[in-house]
Amino acid sequence: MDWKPLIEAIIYVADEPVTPDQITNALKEVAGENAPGKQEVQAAIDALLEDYRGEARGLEVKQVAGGYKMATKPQHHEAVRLFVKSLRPPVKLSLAALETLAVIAYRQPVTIPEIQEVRGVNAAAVIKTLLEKKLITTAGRKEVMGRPILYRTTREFLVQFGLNDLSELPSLKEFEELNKAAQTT
Amino acid sequence: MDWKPLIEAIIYVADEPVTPDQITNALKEVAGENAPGKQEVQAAIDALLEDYRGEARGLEVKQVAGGYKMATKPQHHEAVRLFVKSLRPPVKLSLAALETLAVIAYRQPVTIPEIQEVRGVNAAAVIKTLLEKKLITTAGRKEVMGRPILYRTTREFLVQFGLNDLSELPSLKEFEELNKAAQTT
Amino acid sequence: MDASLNVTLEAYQGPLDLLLDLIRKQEIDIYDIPVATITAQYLECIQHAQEQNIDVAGEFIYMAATLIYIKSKMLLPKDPDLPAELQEDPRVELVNQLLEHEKFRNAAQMLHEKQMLEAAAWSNPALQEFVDDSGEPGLAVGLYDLVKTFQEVLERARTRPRLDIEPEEVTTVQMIERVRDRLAECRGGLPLGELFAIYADNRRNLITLFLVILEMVRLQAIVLRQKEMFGEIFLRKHRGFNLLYSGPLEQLVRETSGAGESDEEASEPNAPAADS
Repeated sequence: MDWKPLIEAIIYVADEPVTPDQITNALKEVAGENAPGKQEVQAAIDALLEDYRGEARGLEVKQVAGGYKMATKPQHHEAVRLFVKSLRPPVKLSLAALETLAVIAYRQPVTIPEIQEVRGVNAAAVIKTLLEKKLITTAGRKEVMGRPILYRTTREFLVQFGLNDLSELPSLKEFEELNKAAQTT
Repeated sequence: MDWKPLIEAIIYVADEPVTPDQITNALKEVAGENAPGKQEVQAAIDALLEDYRGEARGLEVKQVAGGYKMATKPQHHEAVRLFVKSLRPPVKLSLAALETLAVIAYRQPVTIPEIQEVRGVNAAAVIKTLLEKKLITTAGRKEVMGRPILYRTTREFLVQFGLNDLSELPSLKEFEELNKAAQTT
Repeated sequence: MDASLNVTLEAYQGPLDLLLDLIRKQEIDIYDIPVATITAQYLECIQHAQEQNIDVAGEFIYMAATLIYIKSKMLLPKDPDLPAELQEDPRVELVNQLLEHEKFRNAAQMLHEKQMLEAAAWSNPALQEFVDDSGEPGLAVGLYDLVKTFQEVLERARTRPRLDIEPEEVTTVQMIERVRDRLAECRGGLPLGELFAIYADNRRNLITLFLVILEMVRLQAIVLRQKEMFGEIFLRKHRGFNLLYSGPLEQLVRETSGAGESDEEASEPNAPAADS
């Protein structure tokens, strides 16, 4: 039997360099009596290394700290880095930001003191983040003492959350029904 | 120039399926004027897929959710599992959840009342589970009385179920024929 | 009931599931269901469950009623005036529902298999080696997270112990410290409105904040800028800003002004009056 494919899968999956001993033991567990001996394993590893050598492959299997590890070839690092950078990251929000955004979405237009009233914590710092991410914007001032700024969600908010307009926001009642149903079953 | 090695490195690195467009754009940044066009990229991807096919390889490059992704071949699952300590627990879904998911997948976008009609039981609890596992998401409201929320499957659904796109789902007609075949035998 | 059927209610997702199983196990032609027999078997299943003190869901009872209704309709004599092809079969609707349900049951089975296959493959992206940690930690969120979060916030607000305390009265010095520290963290200008929104939570604090801003302008610690008429007024650090850190603020305020009228710590008997 050809053990190379299995060894390739194991090296690919492992986060740390895998030693030939570890591979031999793993194969013993899988194949029992039919498992290959240490020498056979080493031969398969050597063949695998050979497969990955050469310009035709973008990956390599290298020997590190007495074990084997898969990695991209160094000459592609720059290109790979550029690719990773180009990935559009998903909307990343801290829990505090998400909470504040939720309050604004459902209570808009709303002032910072009103948000703090609901959340019970200072919201000013998070407001700045949400403004920067263009998820919220100002909406005039509230005619009460101090004339605090009102905030509302933006078009970008709708886009990010896949909504056509605000009326598409699920009502809390609708979600309560889901919760209730989940609890009774 | 052979772009296959670089594409291999990019697909290896990405944690989400990489689309041909993403690859083409990344190569533009690296190679500028000399960058390959879309067709050339696709040809290189196809060649890469071909390289990974066959029993001699423990890994495969497969088409999922409109992109390409590297993974171990399923037949090495047991051996690999012995190696990976932190098992990513596969999403376990109850039969009720799978049925509801099937209804959503085939009838999307679809409302809860419509789902219940097909399944003959209350679906709210299961909907909540599916939302939490990010297998489905909301898709606006249906313009009928009560404006019920519409649901659809997500990209995560495609990834989890190894589908390239929704058209890869077998047609419901095929299931009907399955029923008929089961009856006549 | 035929003992070989051996049906227990708990095994079923719903009435359609149970019905379908009764039909398929006995290899009955689904397009020609013997309603009387099936209804009897169905009722027996439910009765059996009830005898064992199992809660029978409303859906099962509703289906029982539907079956009895269909059975009674089938007993009615056919309309002799209608040709055979126009005679409506009372079973049609149920049969269609059953067939539809069965399709999706098979689809669910298919999804299950696909998922098993997918779960058997492992991915180990090496992305981490190429990501720089400049991005703030956070969660990728969707609409569902948003609603759920709002619900949690409201729940927390509802259960949060409410302490009804007198509104805090801030002294001049404390107010200067707050404005100073807030401005220090801030790279550009600080909107005046934001300061009032945060710190002017009662009338007294509103006045204190107002006086403090005037005081800071006088000390040349800050400047106020307004780009256009009625536009937002911004606070910016000025050349005297570092002075605010140079020593005890009491000294600074006392030496220069008498805005300390609301400042209990500073208003010792021999403090200068606010008549400067």
